[in-house]
Amino acid sequence: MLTWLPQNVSTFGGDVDHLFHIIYYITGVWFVAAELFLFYCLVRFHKSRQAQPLYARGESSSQAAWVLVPVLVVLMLDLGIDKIGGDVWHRIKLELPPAGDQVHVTGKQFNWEFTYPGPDGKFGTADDQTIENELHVPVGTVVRFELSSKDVIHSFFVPALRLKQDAMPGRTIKGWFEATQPGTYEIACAELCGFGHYGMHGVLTVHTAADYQRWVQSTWGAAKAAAK
Amino acid sequence: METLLESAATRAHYIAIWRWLVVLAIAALGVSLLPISKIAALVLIFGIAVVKAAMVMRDYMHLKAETLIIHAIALIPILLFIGLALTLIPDIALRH
Amino acid sequence: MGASAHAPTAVAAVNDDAFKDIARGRIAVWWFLASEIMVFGGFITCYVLFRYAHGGWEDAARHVNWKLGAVNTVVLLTSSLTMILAHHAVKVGDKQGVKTFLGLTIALGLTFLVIKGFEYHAEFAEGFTPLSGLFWSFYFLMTGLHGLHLLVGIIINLSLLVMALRGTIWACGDRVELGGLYWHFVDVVWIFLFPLLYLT
Amino acid sequence: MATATPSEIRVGAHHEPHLGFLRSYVFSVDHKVIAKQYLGLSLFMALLGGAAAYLIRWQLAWPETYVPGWGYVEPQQYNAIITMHGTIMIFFVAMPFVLGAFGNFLIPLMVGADDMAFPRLNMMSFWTLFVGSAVLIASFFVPAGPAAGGWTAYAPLSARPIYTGVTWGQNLWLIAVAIEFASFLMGGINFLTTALNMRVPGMTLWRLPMLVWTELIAAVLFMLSVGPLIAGAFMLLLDRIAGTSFFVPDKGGDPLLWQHLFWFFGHPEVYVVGLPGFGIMMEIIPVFSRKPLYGYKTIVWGMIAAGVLSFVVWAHHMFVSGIDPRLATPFSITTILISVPFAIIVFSLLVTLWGGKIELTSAMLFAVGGLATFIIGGVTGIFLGSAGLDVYLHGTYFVVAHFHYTLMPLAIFGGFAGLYFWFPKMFGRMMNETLGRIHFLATFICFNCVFIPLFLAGVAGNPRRIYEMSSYDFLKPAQPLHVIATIATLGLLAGQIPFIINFFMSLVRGRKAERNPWHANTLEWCTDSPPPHGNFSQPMVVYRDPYEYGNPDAPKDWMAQNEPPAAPAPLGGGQIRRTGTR
Repeated sequence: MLTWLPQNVSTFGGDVDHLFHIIYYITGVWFVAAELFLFYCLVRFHKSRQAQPLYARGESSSQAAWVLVPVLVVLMLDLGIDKIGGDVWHRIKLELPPAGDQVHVTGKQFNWEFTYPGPDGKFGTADDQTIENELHVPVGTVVRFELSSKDVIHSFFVPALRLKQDAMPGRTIKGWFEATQPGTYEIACAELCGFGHYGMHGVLTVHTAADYQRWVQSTWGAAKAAAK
Repeated sequence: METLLESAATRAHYIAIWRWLVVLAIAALGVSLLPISKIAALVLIFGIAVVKAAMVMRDYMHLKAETLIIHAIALIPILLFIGLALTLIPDIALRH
Repeated sequence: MGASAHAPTAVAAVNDDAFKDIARGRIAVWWFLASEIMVFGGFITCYVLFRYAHGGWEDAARHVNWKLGAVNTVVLLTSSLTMILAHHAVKVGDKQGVKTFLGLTIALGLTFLVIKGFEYHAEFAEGFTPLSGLFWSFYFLMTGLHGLHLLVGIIINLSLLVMALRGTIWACGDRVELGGLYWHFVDVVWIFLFPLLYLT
Repeated sequence: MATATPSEIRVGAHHEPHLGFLRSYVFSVDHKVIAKQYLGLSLFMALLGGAAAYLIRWQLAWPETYVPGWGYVEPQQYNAIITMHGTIMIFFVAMPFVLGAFGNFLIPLMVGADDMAFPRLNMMSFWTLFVGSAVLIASFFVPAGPAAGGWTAYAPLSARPIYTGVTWGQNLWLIAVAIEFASFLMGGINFLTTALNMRVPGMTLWRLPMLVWTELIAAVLFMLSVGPLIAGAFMLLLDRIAGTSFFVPDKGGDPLLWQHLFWFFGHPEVYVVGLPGFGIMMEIIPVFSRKPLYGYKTIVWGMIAAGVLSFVVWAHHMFVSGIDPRLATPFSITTILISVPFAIIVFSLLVTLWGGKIELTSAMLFAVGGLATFIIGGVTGIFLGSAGLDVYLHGTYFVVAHFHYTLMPLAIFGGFAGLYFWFPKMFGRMMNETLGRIHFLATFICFNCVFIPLFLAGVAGNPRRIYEMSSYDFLKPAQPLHVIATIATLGLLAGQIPFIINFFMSLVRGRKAERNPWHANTLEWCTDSPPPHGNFSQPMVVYRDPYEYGNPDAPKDWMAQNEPPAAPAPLGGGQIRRTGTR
């Protein structure tokens, strides 16, 4: 199961994968133990091997302990998972590290629009550029995004970043990520948004610093980019 | 069967409750016209509404004579939707 | 309950738990009302949250006719009184009283609906429809559903009145009480709708 | 005090009144006939839901190829099919199956009553559901097709026809679901009143068979959770028909509110469907282990705790939907804590098996098979309940596999177990065990082969509700998983053929059933198979707990609940409690 996780290229993706592993092993042990117990009972206590069943109502406290003690262990493990999972959640969704780069992401049926502030670093100015389905970011930089939607609910999902956030019409939702490896990664829509939902897919390009500069120049022109 | 005397008393009680309900309804109207702060007015108006509703449920719907199970059936949903409303405040009411 | 008559005494005592003393009609009606509380609770929750989120609904709320609303409040409270008096009449065996009070309740219910109709008419004439903004959507939806509930209550009371006139109501004595529970519930809903929609 | 009007004193069997065909079999007020009507309706709707599953799976394994028996699946059609699959399976298969059929059939029999508290209301709730099903089926045939906004009908996709192109399909969907809610609210009144108020002498709450407990808790959860969604459904319908903006942001509405209302209902709903499935397992496993249910009271309290917790976990369906991120933390904690009551239930059932004298009948196979598969559904819930991990797994096939692994073992495995177990009581004939075991093996193996691959696809990041995924490079390795799942689905569907044959053959040709073929204790086995009109030929009195199996002090290895104590000195386990223990 673990090997099916796609490559991780974000700073918090490692935490998500780590959490996945922890829960996988904890629940895996319980799962295997429970199933083994079940199948052992079915074989060992089949009526061909058992003349007189054990009469136990499980009501006295010593008998109830056979259920309640494992349950107590489950409770302890639950609280542990809550703690670790809560920390991961906090890091991804509640902390907003200082931005190195900004982008506005807008979902619409059935495309992603990425609006870049341009060399002046401000939105709402003449040099803003909107590119459909192509997100370009530099590697090793915190990218802050503001997510919104023009029509229905979409969900901005980048598996390689372990990032998912719904784009909700009428709201602007802030988020961030920091990519750790240059390359191209796919962006999907993870919330049913109409008949074109399956085709609503974009590409995240993570550039090295030099590549990113080249991309900026080719997009805004050398003169303007130099002004930055 | 109740005695005639008890019956008259019960009837008088129902009418007394109604009198209170009407008085409270007028009081709520009065509060809405008073020049007091909005919060104070809201608290007073909905306080009065709660009292009225409680009176109707207690005396007209005979909740005061009912057993625990009926109280539970009536009160749990009230608590539940109030809890729902409170939980949704950060998402819906404070979203801007 | 009837079955206990057949039981040996040894087990009769086992059964004295709290639930079996309640007539099943009352459990059923209260259960139904509880689900209604959740429905109206849902509406009120949405309304209150939206109202807080948006502001500016006071301007819209100023256009509803609070005077007619207040009259209607008194009408409905009075109908609750006549309803409970009808129930009381059944309890004490007052045959004329049952008919009178059921009839009064129905008349008051109809009065409420007529006044509400005038209100709607005036509001539509001023150009306020369910599409004139969220406040008006909620206003028409909630008062409309409340009116429908009242209409159902009137129909229930009419059937009770017919039974009273025919004299069959005495064989199934708690029906007026059960109908009354529903009627009072509709009143309670209005007790909250009135300040929510008219007074704030 | 209750005044027992003549109509309320209805003890003992009546002579079957000559009512004519319509009132005996169609508009019958007999809870047993109504239960069979529910059963028939749910099995019929299951055929539709199964056909939808077939189309979905075929399209996913071999995208845009010709689907035998249908043709090509278009993207819009695909969305409509997944929407209807979910709606049908949850609302029109699982609920009528475990609540409608088993609840109606067994609650009165198990508490010793002659019928439901309100027989005519009972009939009405079935026919209301029937109308709901008809409306839902009608929505297939309206112009622009059936609803295509997912079974969750998230606004604004569902709130404006322009977004999906669906017009009356979505309206009828809302109406059908609202009618279904009304039907089960009416049914719930009967469940509650009958279980609380019509128990025979001696049947205290702590002697209720577990199935009655689970149906009771399910009815409570349903009633308490569905109201706000009914309100929401009215608002959504107005958004569609009148053009209001409750859930559309253009004039100030809020799409997130719909999600809250939906999941405030949606999560308890899972337990509404699931708990009765557990109830069936808890009836069957003690019988075929010849052991008492281990820790009766612990389980009841565990189920009540699960019911209470189910009202404070709903936002875990919405971690990444734009809720205030601070809300996610408490909801994540409550969600993971819900594994505690379910651990109580599962462990108790496992320990019940320990030291038993286990007989693997078809019913028992489905019960333990359901338990074994539910464990997978249970543990994968932890993955999704942890908010940090849900950021990645939300909306992927992991979710799809997870909820199929919770609902199918409980509602479908549990339901089949119940059907094999109570078929003799329902229809007076035994089912064929060989066909039953073939049915179990096919269902169990194929079911796991469908959904284990889907877990892997989910881990690979495969979003759900995707018409075809060939345009995604990162999903290329997941494509073979979908092929495996689809082949297994075909096996799963084919595996139901032995059941259908068995069902109809046994109905006509099955061996005549005795009163108590499984040597079980609960009251339904103390009357004829099938029970006569009025259920019991004499008034029932209960003297002991429902799971007195294998008591070494007793003369035989089962002690029916209505069996009086043999000697003046009562037996150890079956002692009468003179005080009403509550």
